[in-house]
Amino acid sequence: MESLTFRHTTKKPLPGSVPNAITGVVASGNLEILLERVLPPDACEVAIETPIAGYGAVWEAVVADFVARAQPGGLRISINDGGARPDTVSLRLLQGARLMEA
Amino acid sequence: MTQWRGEREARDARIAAGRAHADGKVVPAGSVVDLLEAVLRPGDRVCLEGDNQKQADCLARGLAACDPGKVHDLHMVQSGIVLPEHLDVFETGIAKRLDYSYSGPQGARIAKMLYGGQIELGAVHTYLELFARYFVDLTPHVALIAGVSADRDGNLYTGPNTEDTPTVVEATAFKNGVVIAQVNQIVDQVPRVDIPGDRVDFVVEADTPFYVEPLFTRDPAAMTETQILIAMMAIKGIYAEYGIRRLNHGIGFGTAAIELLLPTYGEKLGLKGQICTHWALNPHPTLIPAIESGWVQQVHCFGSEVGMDRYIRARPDIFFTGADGSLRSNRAFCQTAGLYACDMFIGATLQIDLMGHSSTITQSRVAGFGGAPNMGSDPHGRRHPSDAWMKAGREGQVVGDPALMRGRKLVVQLVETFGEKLVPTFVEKLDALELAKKIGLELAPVMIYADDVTHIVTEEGIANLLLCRDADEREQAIRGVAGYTDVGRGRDRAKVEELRARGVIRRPEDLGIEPLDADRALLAAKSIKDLVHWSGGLYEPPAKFRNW
Amino acid sequence: MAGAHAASTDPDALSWYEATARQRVVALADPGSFREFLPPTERRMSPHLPLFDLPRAFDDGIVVGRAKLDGKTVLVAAQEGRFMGGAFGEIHGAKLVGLLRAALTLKPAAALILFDTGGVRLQEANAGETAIAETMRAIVDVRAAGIPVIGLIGGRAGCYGGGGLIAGTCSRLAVSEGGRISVSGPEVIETNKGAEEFDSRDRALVWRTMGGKHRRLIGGADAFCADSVSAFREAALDLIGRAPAFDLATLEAEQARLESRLARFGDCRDATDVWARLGVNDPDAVPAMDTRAFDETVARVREADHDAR
Amino acid sequence: MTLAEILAGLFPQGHSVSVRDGLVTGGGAFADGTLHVVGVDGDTPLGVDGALVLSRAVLDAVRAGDRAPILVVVDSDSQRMSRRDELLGLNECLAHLAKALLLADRSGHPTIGLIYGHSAAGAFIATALATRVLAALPGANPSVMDLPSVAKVTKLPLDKLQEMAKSTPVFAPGIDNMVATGAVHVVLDPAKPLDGQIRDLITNLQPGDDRDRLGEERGGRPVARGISAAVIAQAGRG
Repeated sequence: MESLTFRHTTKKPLPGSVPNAITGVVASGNLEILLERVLPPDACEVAIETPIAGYGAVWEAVVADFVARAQPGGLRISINDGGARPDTVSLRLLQGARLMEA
Repeated sequence: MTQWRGEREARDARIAAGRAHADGKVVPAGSVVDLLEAVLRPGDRVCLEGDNQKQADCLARGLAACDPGKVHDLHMVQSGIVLPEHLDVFETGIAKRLDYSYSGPQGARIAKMLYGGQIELGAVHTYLELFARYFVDLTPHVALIAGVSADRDGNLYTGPNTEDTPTVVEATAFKNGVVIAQVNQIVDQVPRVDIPGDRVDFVVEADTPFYVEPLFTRDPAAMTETQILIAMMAIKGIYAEYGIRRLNHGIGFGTAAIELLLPTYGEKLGLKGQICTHWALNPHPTLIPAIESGWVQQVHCFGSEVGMDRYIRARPDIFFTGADGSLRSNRAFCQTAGLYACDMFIGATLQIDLMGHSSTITQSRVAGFGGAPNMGSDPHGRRHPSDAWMKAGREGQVVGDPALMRGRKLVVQLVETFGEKLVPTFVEKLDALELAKKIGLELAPVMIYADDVTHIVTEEGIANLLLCRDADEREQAIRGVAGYTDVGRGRDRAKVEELRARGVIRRPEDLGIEPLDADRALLAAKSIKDLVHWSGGLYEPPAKFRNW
Repeated sequence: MAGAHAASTDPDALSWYEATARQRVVALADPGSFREFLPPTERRMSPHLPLFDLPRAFDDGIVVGRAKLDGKTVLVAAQEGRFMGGAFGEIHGAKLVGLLRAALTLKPAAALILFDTGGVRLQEANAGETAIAETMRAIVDVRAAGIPVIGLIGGRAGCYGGGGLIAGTCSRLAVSEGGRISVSGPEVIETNKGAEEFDSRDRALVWRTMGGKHRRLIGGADAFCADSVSAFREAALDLIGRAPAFDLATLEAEQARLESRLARFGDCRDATDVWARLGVNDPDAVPAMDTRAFDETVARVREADHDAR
Repeated sequence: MTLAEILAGLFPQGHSVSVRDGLVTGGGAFADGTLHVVGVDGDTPLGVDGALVLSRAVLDAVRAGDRAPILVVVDSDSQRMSRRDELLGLNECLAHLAKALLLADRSGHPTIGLIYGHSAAGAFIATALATRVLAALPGANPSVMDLPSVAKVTKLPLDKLQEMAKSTPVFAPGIDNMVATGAVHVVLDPAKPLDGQIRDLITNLQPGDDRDRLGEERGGRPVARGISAAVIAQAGRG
């Protein structure tokens, strides 16, 4: 297992007041994402546990694009990865952010 | 003194030798080996029928069981290397030289044998090329074919899976060759005559019905949100944009998703009747909901598909059927239809390079071509216009006299940026080049050349290569939809944004598509069982696709 | 903490087979009523999977909690069949055991188990196996206290191995066509006894032998549902209202029921032979029947309904 | 220890226990009353037919109402793996046997499991693991799956698994690991008289299911008890 953590500063907090949400399932080619509104409103942290080593640069790029797009300020995001492809990761992150905005 | 009848006399001698093992034309399954050893001569060109669907498997087993002392050094000229026996004959020396087209399941073994020098390879062809060469320089001495039933005169019913048989028989029977057919049963009267009896010399009653691979069945249960997103983009950004009415689909999940989105997403976009009305396509089970919803006017088929026979019989307005009611497929005609009469081919591939060349070859597998390059190429012999064809032509034409402009066929690659096990689809260099070097192929096995490709669709967006004005733009357009692959992350962001502004690259949001709307709820059928329901119980899926 | 989309939580539209465990629970319960115990934010993850270099899940593949069903309090457990095949690991099993033991003091209207499991998680096999035994004991205690334990089976992993035994311990079972209940899985039988004994790739055979329709026809399940959350909800409500007691009379009746089954069908090779003997007119037509046609068929089969469980 | 030796040790005055097709039923005079015996001998797989024979015997004992202890002796294979067994509802039959034993326990019959050979999977759950207290004799070998099969399923090399098995009782086969998880309460001493040891087990029978407590104490199931307790605690709130 490889652990990765990325910290970002956001321009604004994620709207909404849902305290936490989870989406996805840990399965082959899939992942689960737990989102918790526990950080300062301009901070976002994404921590990943993945069984597939060596994709740090890809994760970094996926997370950076997500943060730029969703501005998920205030969120600690924890990922249990089952070997998901980047497009699935992006999709789940956006789904998670939408749940938190509800 | 010139000999003008040598071939004919040789043919008569082969048939006379074969008759010893036959009752009239009929040969019992147990005598297949005797028959083949009597008819075949060392060095013969032999077509052992088999493609990506049906297989003359009983005759294949018979050929593999022949004595290599009697039958050897054959030159196999056949569509498919699919069964183990197709390669066994090269290990025993029964066969020596090979010209073929498709080798799906045997791709790894054939690569090994080519590398090991056990096979003398002529060339890997597309279906149409190989069929063409049957009539020019690869005419079979003996054809071993498969049908459903025959009468004692040799009249043959090939049934829904007619496929290559008429072409193979035409080339063999009319040029002094011998035609041997395996059939599932001998009957007093065949349901319809697909091959007249005077073209068939021997009929073998096979021990088991010939094998057919359900290659075109895609289980909707396995479709992902990403595939649905890509399908949405293709429908809105290409089908609707160009008004594609005549088309061919590949066999991947992406195109199957498109088929399942027509009655839902396509309906919502008001596209019924505007797109997808005429098809050159196998009877895909995933097309059933679109057919039942009135989207489809006509489908001509290369072959059939396991379990679709009853459904097709009940829909003669849609499919080509015989007087008996069952499907009449024909690979050569349908390939021609796909090449000349369709405005678009859309399908998946395993690798795409920076220019847009694509290949389904990996370093250890030679999968062959089948018909994809016929579908996925712009036919320069086309002379009839259509709106879609002309629009693509206008987009691609930069210089020259507009009065001399011709149209372009749309050739669309529909891929996810990563394949199974996080293998990137976009690469700097195709594995096919490496493989060609390794096994000494003169021509690299490229499935679709870059100059034929007009669009690439991924979950990141659509790249319209027709609008690219130079090699650099083309490369950046491809990198721009290559997502998080190395190729994608190596893009020039500024250039990609410029291409996007010009509509060369269109993101989901540029098309008015919200990625989070890509939900399985959009699929007209979510399971094989749903397809059965759509068909009114007429579709009978094979056991391996059932979960009831 | 629901699924992602409004459309996906509509109980009429949501396919049980396709839904996640969490989606099933949320859509099954009265809107907004589900309260999870040991939710993902507590990160109660397997201490053993890292040894095998395998990814963990925040809930170890089972969602447990309390909910309302038609206004009545119920306890619910839902296995996630896509995480490690829904298999019983140490935490996974302990959550279910804890939930059932809680029922003894909480006295809910019922305990619901949404099965979706291949059986024991091999990486934690001894813990999983023991948890299954503890679960069965706990179910018996809950039933004996007069609280129905209802099993709902229609997930993609089916209900295999020890899961099948737990299901057999419940008061009532509802199953959909996609659901399978069995001890040995098709691949396990094939691996041990050969493809002649069981061809695991013949999926029609798998479903005929282990699938929801066969189980319903022979009385192995008490309700047959369409593949939607609302159908399972309706079935659960119905079954809660007619759960058998757990006592000697019930088990004597079950003994008689199962003995008579072996006597009547013990020489049958295929499920269609069993169905024919049950009086089904056209056994070959059963797999293709829709829910309504199948319900009509079941209504004519005497063995399908009983209190002997 | 063989079944015959076990029976001889339990019933010095003789017994009516018989073994047919690997299925053990019967009883004998024990302490001041009777001891019922059911079980599986000879590494026999347990199928639908056998499960119902054993459950019949257990229910007969319950109906008799004598509250006599029931000893479940086990040297079995796993559940019988066959198309017929699954067709006929093996899950119902095995669950029924387990329920019969659990009913007996609730009805005042002390239930004691005694594993003296092999057992696995469904057969183990339906017999030995359905008793109140499970004892083992040295050499007993319960397992969920043997290591070569585990290697096949987990795609891990066998030698790595064997190494891991030494430090990780939670997945490895064998009696020591089942003791560590709390599934087996006690390993008996073959050198001492068996009847006395069984009588002690009956006398000291604890109420409830204490297997997760044992698993925590012995380190084979480090977290199960805490987890189930936490669920109960949260369920009790509001």
